[in-house]
Amino acid sequence: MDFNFTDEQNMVRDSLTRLVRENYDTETRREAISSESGWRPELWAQIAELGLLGMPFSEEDGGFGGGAIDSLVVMEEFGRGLVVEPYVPSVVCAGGFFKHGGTDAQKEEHIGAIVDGSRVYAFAYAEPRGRYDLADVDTSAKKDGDGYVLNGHKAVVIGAPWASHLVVTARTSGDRRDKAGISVFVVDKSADGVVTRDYPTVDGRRASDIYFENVSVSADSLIGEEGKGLPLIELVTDEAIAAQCAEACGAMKVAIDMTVEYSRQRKQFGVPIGKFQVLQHRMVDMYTEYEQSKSMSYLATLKLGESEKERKSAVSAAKVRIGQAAHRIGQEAIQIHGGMGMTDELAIGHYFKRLTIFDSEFGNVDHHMKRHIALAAS
Amino acid sequence: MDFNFTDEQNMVRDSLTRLVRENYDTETRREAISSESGWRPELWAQIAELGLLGMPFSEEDGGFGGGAIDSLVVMEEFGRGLVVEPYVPSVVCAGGFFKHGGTDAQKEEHIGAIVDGSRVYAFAYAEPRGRYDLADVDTSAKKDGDGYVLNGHKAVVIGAPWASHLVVTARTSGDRRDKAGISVFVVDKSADGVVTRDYPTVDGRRASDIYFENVSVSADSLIGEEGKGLPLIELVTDEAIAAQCAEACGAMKVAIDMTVEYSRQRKQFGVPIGKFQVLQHRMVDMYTEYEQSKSMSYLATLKLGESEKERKSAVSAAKVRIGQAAHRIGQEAIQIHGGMGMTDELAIGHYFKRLTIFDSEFGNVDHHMKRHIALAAS
Amino acid sequence: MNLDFSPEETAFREEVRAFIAENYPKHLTGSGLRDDMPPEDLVAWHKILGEKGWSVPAWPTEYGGTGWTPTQRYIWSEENAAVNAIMPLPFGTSMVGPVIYSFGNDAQKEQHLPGIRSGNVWWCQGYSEPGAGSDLASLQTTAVRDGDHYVINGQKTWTTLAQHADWGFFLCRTDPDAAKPQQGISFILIDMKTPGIEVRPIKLIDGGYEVNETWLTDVRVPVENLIGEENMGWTYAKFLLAHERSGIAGVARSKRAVEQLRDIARKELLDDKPLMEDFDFARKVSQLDIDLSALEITELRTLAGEEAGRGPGPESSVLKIKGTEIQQRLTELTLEAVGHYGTPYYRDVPDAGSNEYPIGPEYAQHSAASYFNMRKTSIYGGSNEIQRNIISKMILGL
Amino acid sequence: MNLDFSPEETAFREEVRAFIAENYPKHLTGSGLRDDMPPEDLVAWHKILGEKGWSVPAWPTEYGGTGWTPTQRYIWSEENAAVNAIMPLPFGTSMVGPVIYSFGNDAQKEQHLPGIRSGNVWWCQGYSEPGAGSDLASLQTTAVRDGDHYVINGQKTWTTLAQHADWGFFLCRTDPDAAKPQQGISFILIDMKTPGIEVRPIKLIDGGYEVNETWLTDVRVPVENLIGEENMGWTYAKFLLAHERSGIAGVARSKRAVEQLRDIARKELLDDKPLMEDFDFARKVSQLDIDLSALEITELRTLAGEEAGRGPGPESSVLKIKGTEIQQRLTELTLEAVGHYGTPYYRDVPDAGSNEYPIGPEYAQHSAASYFNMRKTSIYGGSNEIQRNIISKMILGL
Repeated sequence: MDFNFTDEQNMVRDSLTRLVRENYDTETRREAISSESGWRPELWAQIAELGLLGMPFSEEDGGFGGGAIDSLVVMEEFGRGLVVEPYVPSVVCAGGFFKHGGTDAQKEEHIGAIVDGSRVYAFAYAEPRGRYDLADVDTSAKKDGDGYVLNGHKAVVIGAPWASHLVVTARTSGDRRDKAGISVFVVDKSADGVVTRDYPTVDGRRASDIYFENVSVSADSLIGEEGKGLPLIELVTDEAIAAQCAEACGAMKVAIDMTVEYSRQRKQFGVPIGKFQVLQHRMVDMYTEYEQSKSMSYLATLKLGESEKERKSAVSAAKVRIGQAAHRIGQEAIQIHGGMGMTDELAIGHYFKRLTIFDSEFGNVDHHMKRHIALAAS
Repeated sequence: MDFNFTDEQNMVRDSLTRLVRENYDTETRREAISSESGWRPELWAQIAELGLLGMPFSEEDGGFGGGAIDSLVVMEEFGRGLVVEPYVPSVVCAGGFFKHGGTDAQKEEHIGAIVDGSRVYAFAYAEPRGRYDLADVDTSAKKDGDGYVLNGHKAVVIGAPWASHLVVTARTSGDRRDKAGISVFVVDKSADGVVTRDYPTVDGRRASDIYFENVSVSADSLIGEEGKGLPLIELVTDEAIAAQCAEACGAMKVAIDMTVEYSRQRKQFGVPIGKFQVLQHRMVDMYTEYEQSKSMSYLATLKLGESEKERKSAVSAAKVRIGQAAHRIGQEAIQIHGGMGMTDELAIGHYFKRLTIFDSEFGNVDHHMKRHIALAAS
Repeated sequence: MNLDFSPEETAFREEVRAFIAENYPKHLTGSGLRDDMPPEDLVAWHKILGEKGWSVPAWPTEYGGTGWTPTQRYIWSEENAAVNAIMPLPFGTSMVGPVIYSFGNDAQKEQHLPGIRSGNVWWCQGYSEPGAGSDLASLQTTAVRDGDHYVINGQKTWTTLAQHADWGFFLCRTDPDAAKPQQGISFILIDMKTPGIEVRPIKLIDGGYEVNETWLTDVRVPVENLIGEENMGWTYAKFLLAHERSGIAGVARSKRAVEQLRDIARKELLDDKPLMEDFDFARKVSQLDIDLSALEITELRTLAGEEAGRGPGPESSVLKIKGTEIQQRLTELTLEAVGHYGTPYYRDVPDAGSNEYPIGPEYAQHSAASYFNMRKTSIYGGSNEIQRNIISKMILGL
Repeated sequence: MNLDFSPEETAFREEVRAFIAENYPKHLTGSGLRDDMPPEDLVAWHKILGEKGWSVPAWPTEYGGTGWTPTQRYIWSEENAAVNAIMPLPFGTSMVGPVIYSFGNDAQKEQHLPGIRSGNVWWCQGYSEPGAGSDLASLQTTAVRDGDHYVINGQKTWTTLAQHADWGFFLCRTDPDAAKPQQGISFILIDMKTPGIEVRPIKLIDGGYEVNETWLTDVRVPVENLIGEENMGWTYAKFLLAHERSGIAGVARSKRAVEQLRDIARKELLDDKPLMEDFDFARKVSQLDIDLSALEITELRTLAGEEAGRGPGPESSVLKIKGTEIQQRLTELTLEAVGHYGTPYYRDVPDAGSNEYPIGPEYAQHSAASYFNMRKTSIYGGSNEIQRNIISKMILGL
């Protein structure tokens, strides 16, 4: 058993801490997310230069030989700064598909572009009717000569406005909710028939609803085997969840620190509100929730390489526990900040909003509780 | 809208308050429940003499023309004193069956005996496999000449050791869990083949497991129509639940008062623990839970006479809400009492135990939540 | 004991229901109040009610009240909630109005009450200050007597919808040397057009601008605008706060919101079946439903106490706590129900209303904003922590 | 970062598992500790371990410790939990033992440590007093020097299993005039057979008698029984309390209890299907399972910190809070699972064990008693409120 990070991981964390401190204070972030593009490509380039986008890829794939624990380190720090840049969509999701399912040619083309930051990818999986069911895929990919033609509507694709390429789940056979018959494609966003509707999200990121209207893709756009995409999708999604759990932990920690600090400064009836025992115990409960969350974030990441059942069970357990903690910590942080917590001016509200939306990404508490129960009974 | 009690109801409450105060202090109760019989028949006679056992029956049935609200008044006071005497089994349950389903002859024989206290009844409905499903009846009643022969096992029949007569649910046709085919019988406990296994309960009452081994009963033991007993059973059970909700409210109120009082007396670190804000807010939450419970107890009782759907929905809502409050208030009362709360010596532990067992009588929180959901969807 | 309405009460319900159906502005039906509406929409119903004589039901009849019983007022609020009506804003009708008719002089009553009743004069509240929070009495804004005027300097915050206000009522410190912070405060009415007043909007976490900071710099106010006695403002302020708390349970509106939530959950799918049929979700809705029943009966019991002459005491703190918890839980569940489509920030969607593809179902559009916005309810009007302190002291005697 | 055990650790696990399988008393397997057991059963395993040299793993090796790493000790506790083993009682091995080897003199070490290791001497704890509760330092029991003896008078309470004890360790006030309550306290060992000691059992709400009141009347104790310096007892007491808290998470035992709960829920029926298939119930069990995973990793993280030389600090308060909450929730769910058969009071069933019909399934028999009994866990060992105060002060700096 070992809960220590390697020296290299600690170095990465240190450089990220610096990067976030220098580029992600509340005011700078506010400006960046309310700019027209909503992000900072130059910061992404800087992150790429630091080698951070190559961490979780093997050296032969063009990365730096790390893995999920490296992504955990990155995302904890991203969470601390509420960094909006698309590490999860591009590196963890798209990168994960190529890493686990890509051909050598795909790896060479795409992982290289991910690692050097020259291309940004987004992962288009959710659909309006499917809620959190990864197998509920109505978007179709019909065989057409050597290639495929895509039609369908993908909902709330995080980071899509910044992406040049999309990884898309689509049905090549079977009925809408069949587990079999799902395939994964990489699609150039500038292809004919890709219609995007871009918008900001309540937690400061950007997303798109994407319509595929007879989009032709070549045969080599298929990632993995035709019709057998679901296990790959589940694996990559679990990796994305583990990364976002780490992100949530980073955000929670800062939210708690801010709340404790605010309670030390803010006086009511002549004393700092942090002296009121009721608020003390509630902040202790926030801290305890965080400590449990951090443990679950580690567990999820450390189990990613285990058997499918162990992996899914640990990831769902983490998503449940951290989803619950994220809600509670976010709500309590606002309450203890009082009226000031309600203002856009203070950073705490932005942490609250990010922690709120965390729950609905890749399946909420109820969804993962159901998966956990089903696995326990299996 | 009117939330006032009648003058008569207020008089009843006053006389009960006196009765409980005089006969139910902690020491006297402890002695009574640990005596061989575990109750005080002489107290029951006194209660009968005050006319309290006739409250919910119409004058023509031999009662005093009251109804469920009168039972609410009685049971609130019983709850305050943790009175173990069998008002619910004998008056509300057995009495309810005769009132709603009895023939004139049955009413005359049985309601009279209930009202004057000369006979005590118990209600044998639960079975080891059926949990809280009133239609899950394995006990059989086979037609035999003019009468019936009963066979089966009833679980945890509250008050049975004190009863001379039992009201028993049994299946006259159909399969074990059919809604149709259930009948209700009144059985003399001294009949051949009635085997009882008596024991105390953790909340200070007495109960029996009862085995019916070829028990012959006459045709006029049938209450209501053969095979159509379930709606009657549901009605009477709902009335019993409403009465026990009132009892729980009485017990909660005393538990809260005791806790508040204890927190005023008990000093730690030189100050009464009631001065610690954390405990103050937790006692406020106990109080709030109680106020919500009291409202639900009123609602359940006031809806007993409405349509089946309204009645069931209100009763289940009350049982859910009060079950939740009973757990929380009981647990918090012990916690705030600290080590002393763990001792048999202080009354608070007995309130905690009664409030614990309340939940499992006539269906726990989950059972009634399911019924509430099903009704909302119907 | 019974839950029945009397025939008179039932007839009254029919009367108000018909009046609302006929008169409530059609284009506002069901929309509820939002900070980004045209201000005239926010007072439209108020003005109609003013003409009918129903804008201030709870006032004494001599000042324009309707003389309704508490039960009738309850029915009135239920019927308005059914169409999610935008009721008269409380700052005039429930806050300063009662202070003026209780403690104001005849000239003040004559000057101000008609405008409050009719909805022609928009009022705002100048109570809170930055840094004061729940500790209202620590306020710093000063009013210094200078001849026939007070000269007022200071900063107020959380002044709701002050961007549209004609008049405001302010608590100002007139005696800085008073022994206790509660002493030396005066209650002053200020014309918001007076030079030296600057209203700056505060952006909230939902993206809206419903509250403001209000800066007062050498604002000269005639001494006639003082309510009651100088330095006695705290008395009037407490009177006002007690008024503010009544009706805060919001039962009728929450009942309507539960129905809306059920509607949404019937449209949303989980495993291809309506979300409302998912046991997890149904359980949460039923729990809310049950909690709301408990709150409703608790409010009716309080109401019955009022009819019997027992004024709403500290029990109203229970209504505030449970009422706001339910309101918050409702928005939380609604956000949960809409799934992915709680994520877009609809306020800033470019080209909204154009012919482009829509983003998600219409009912999803306010879900996140409402959830964020409703966090305020456990903070304002005396935070829920303060309410617990009140119950602890006043009811439990701790 | 990884969760793997090293080959050495895996081998160690196999060794202890085999030892337990071979040596743990057969008639006690799975039963766990109950207050109504014969006392010899309660120390049976302790005596076996004493002979093996494994009764005090955490002690320094010079005093008989095993020199195991924290991870090995964790494995040891997991393997014992798997058979629900009755471990050596903590009063000797985890409480007074460490105090004696840390602060006692050589004579005291020689006299007492062997009996603690072997399990031949039964110890009890004389810390708490009536009325003291979490405010331990307010103790009133006095020890007055009289020649070569202390004369001790006072009353202790919650002395667990003192009815069987040979020796006790007591906190007594030796300087009533000290400036602070924490000063002037001494730590004294007392032979429980000394005249003047009376042990009176306390009946608890579950009907059991695991704790006692202990009255001391003119009890004469040789001064040699003083540990360390006179009036310095509080220092040793705090040292002891820190030791008491480790292991309090009880993860291994709770994991076993979750499996037992699942077993019960597979046998109990709801709608004729195993209760475990009921979604409501399954959800509660899964939540417990998840909470327990979180606690386990948190404990392992603390353990890893210990191995790296960072002693268990205030983080152990988190383990205590979450550990006891889970233990309590487990008994609550077990009681819920057994339905009606949680109601009988099995301790007082007449003719239990006779040929009469049984009352309910065997697994139901301790369900209510366990639920009632486990309420103590959030009260003792520093109540969970005190633990929150500690975290607030020591970790959050409030």
